[in-house]
Amino acid sequence: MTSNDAAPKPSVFQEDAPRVPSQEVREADALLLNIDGFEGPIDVLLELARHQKVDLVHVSILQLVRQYMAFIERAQALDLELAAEYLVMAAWLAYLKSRLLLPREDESVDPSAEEMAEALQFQLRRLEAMQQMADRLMEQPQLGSGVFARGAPEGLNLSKRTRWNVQIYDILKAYGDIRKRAEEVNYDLPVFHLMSMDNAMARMSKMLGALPRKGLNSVWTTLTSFVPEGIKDRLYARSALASSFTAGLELAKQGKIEIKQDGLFRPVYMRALADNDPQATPEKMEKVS
Amino acid sequence: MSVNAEHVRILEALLFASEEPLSTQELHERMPEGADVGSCLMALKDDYKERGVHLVEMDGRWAFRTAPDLADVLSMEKEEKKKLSRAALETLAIIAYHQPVTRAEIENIRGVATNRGTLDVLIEAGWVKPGKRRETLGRPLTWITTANFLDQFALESLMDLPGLDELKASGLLDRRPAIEAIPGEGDLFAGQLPSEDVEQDETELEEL
Amino acid sequence: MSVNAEHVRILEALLFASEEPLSTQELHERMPEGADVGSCLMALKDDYKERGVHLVEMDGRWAFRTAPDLADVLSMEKEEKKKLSRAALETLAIIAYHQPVTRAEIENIRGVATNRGTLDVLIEAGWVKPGKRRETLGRPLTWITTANFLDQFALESLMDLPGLDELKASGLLDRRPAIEAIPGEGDLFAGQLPSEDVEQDETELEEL
Repeated sequence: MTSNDAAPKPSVFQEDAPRVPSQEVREADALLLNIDGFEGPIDVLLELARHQKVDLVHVSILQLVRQYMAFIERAQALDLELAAEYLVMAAWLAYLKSRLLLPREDESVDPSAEEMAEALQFQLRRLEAMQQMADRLMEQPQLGSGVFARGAPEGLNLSKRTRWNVQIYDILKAYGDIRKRAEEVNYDLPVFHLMSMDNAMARMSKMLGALPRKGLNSVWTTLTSFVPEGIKDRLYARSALASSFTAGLELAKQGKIEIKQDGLFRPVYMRALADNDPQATPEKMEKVS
Repeated sequence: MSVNAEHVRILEALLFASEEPLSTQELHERMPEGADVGSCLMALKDDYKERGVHLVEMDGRWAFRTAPDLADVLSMEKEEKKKLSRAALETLAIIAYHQPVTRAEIENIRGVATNRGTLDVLIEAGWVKPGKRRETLGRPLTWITTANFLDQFALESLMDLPGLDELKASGLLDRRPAIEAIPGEGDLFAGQLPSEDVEQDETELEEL
Repeated sequence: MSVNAEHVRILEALLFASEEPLSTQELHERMPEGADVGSCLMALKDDYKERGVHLVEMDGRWAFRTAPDLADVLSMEKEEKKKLSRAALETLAIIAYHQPVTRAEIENIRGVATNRGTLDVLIEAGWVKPGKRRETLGRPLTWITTANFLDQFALESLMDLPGLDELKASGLLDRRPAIEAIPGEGDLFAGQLPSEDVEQDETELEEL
C-alpha cells in the first residue's frame, strides 16, 4: 500500500475516493495473473474485498466497484479474453455505482441502491462462508485418514440373497450413456451457415463495379460496408466478414482494388482501381490485424 | 431395566464383523428372536463412548469407527485423499449446508454456472444424491448429502457439520438469490423479491 | 500399577483399524514414545475378555476377533458382492425411466436384443416386476420397478430421478462439444446477440 492511497474509511456508502490508478492497476494485474483460477466475477469481487482487509460486513462497495472496473479495464487493455459474465457484472456494478452516487430523488425506485449494495455484500459473505466451510469439512478427520473402519472385518452373510454392488450413480450414468449413444446414432452434423469465399468475391466485385473508379471520383469504402447488413446469425456474420476480407486480398492481388488501413485495429478501406491503372500496386496494403 | 448382556455381545460381534454399516432392520434379522435391538444399541454405544473405538449411527445405520479425537495419532497408512477441484469442494459445502438445494441455487450462491464434472464427481463419490423435487414452477430437482458423506467426514448427523450454528446465527444459510449475477433485461435486480417469487428465476436456469 | 488410559485407547484404535494382526514391535513403532505396550495389551485383553469381541494373540501378533462362542450365531461366510452386468444396468435404468415399458421398447432404446437372463437378474434382485399388459396388438407385458428398487437407491419416489436436462447439467450425460471450438467472443458485431449456448439442441430431445 502506498502513502498516496486515500485509504477510505470502511463503510458501505461513501464518496468515491480520488483515483489512484497505479495502485489499482497493480492490484488488477495481480488478479489477472490468476484469471483462470477464478470461478467467475463474484469470486473476483470476493478476492478484491479480502484486499480491503476488513470484515465483509464493513467492506466498501464503492471501492470494490472501482477495483473491479480497474480489473476489467486492465484485462481489456492487455487484450485478455474475458468471459461475458465478467462484462455483465461490470455493467451491473457501473449501474449500482451510479445509483449509489446520485442523489436519491426517486424513492419509488425499488429496490434502492442501498439494498442492492447490501445484497451484493450478502452474496459475498455467503460465498466466503461456503468456501470456509469447504475448508473446514476437509479438515475434518476423514474415513481412511484419521478415522478408520474395522481393518479386517470377518464378514457377515446378511441374507441369502446376493448383495449387489450397485449405486444410484451407476443407474444414472448408465441412463446417460444410453441417451448419449442414442443421440450419436442420429447425430446430424451441424450445418454451419457460412458465407463462402466465392460468394464474397462475387458480391464484392459486383459492388465495386458499381462504385466510381480511381482517377474518377474514387472513394475509399470500409470493408464492413461490403458485408451484408442485418445478419442475425452471428457465425454467418463473422464468416461474411472474413470471406469479404479474403476476397478483398484476392482482388488486390489481381490488381483490381487497393486496400489501406491506418493502424492496428483501425478500419480497413478498399477502393476500386481503373481497369488498367499503371499505378496499381497490390502491395499497398499495410499491416492488418 | 437392564438389557440382555448376551444380546449385547451378539450385537457387538455382528457390528465388528460387518464390512458395512448395518441398519436396525438388518440387525433385527440377525439377532435372536425377541431381542430389543434398540436398547442393546444404546447400551453398546454407551459402553464404547470413552474408548478408542466408538459406535456411531449414520442415517439409521450403525458401525464401529475409531474415535475422531485420535485422528492425529492414527495417521498411519495415509490413504490418498481424493483431490477435489475447488468447484467441487464449494459445491459439496453448499449442498451440505443448504440442503435440499437445487442446482440453480448452487449456481446462485457460487455466482457461476456449474460445469459438468462438478456434480457428477460428488455423485460418483457417493456423497450426494438427488433429493425431492421442489414443489415450485418447473419442479426442479434438489440435491442432498448421503449417509456415506456423514461416514466419510466422521459426522454423526448433519447437525454436527462444523460451524453450522454460526452460519445459522449469521443468516448466511439463506438460499435465496442475493443479486442476479446475470441481470435479466429491465430487471437489473431480481434478488429482492418477496419470498413467494424467489423461486421463479430458478426455473429459467434449470431449463438451460 | 495402572496403565495410561489414553495409550490403551490408541492401542485399541490401532488394532481395530489394522488390516493385519500387529506384532508388539509394530505396535511399539506406532504408539506414542514411552508407552508401555505390554501392559496396555494386557489391560485391553482384560477389558474385552467378557465381550462379544476378544483381543487375541496369534504367533506374537495381536488382533481383535469376534468371540469364538458366537460363531454359530454369526455364521461368518463372507457375503459375495456382485456387480451388475452392463446390460442389466442399462435395462434397469430404462425400466426406471420409461416404465411401464415393454421388452421390445427396451430393446429399441438400447439398440440391441435383451437376453432373457438380463431381466431375470433384475427380477431376482427384487428391483423390477411385471406391470400391466399393454392394450395393443399382442398385448405385450410391461415392466416396472418395485418399492424395493426405491429402497435400495434411497429414492423417495420415481419423480426424484434426475431428468435429461438435470443429468446433463450434472455431467452425467456427456455430450460431444459441438460449436464450442469456434471462438464466439469478441465484439466485431456488437449489438448482435451471441447465439447463446452449445446445448441448444437439448430441447429437441424428447421430454421424459
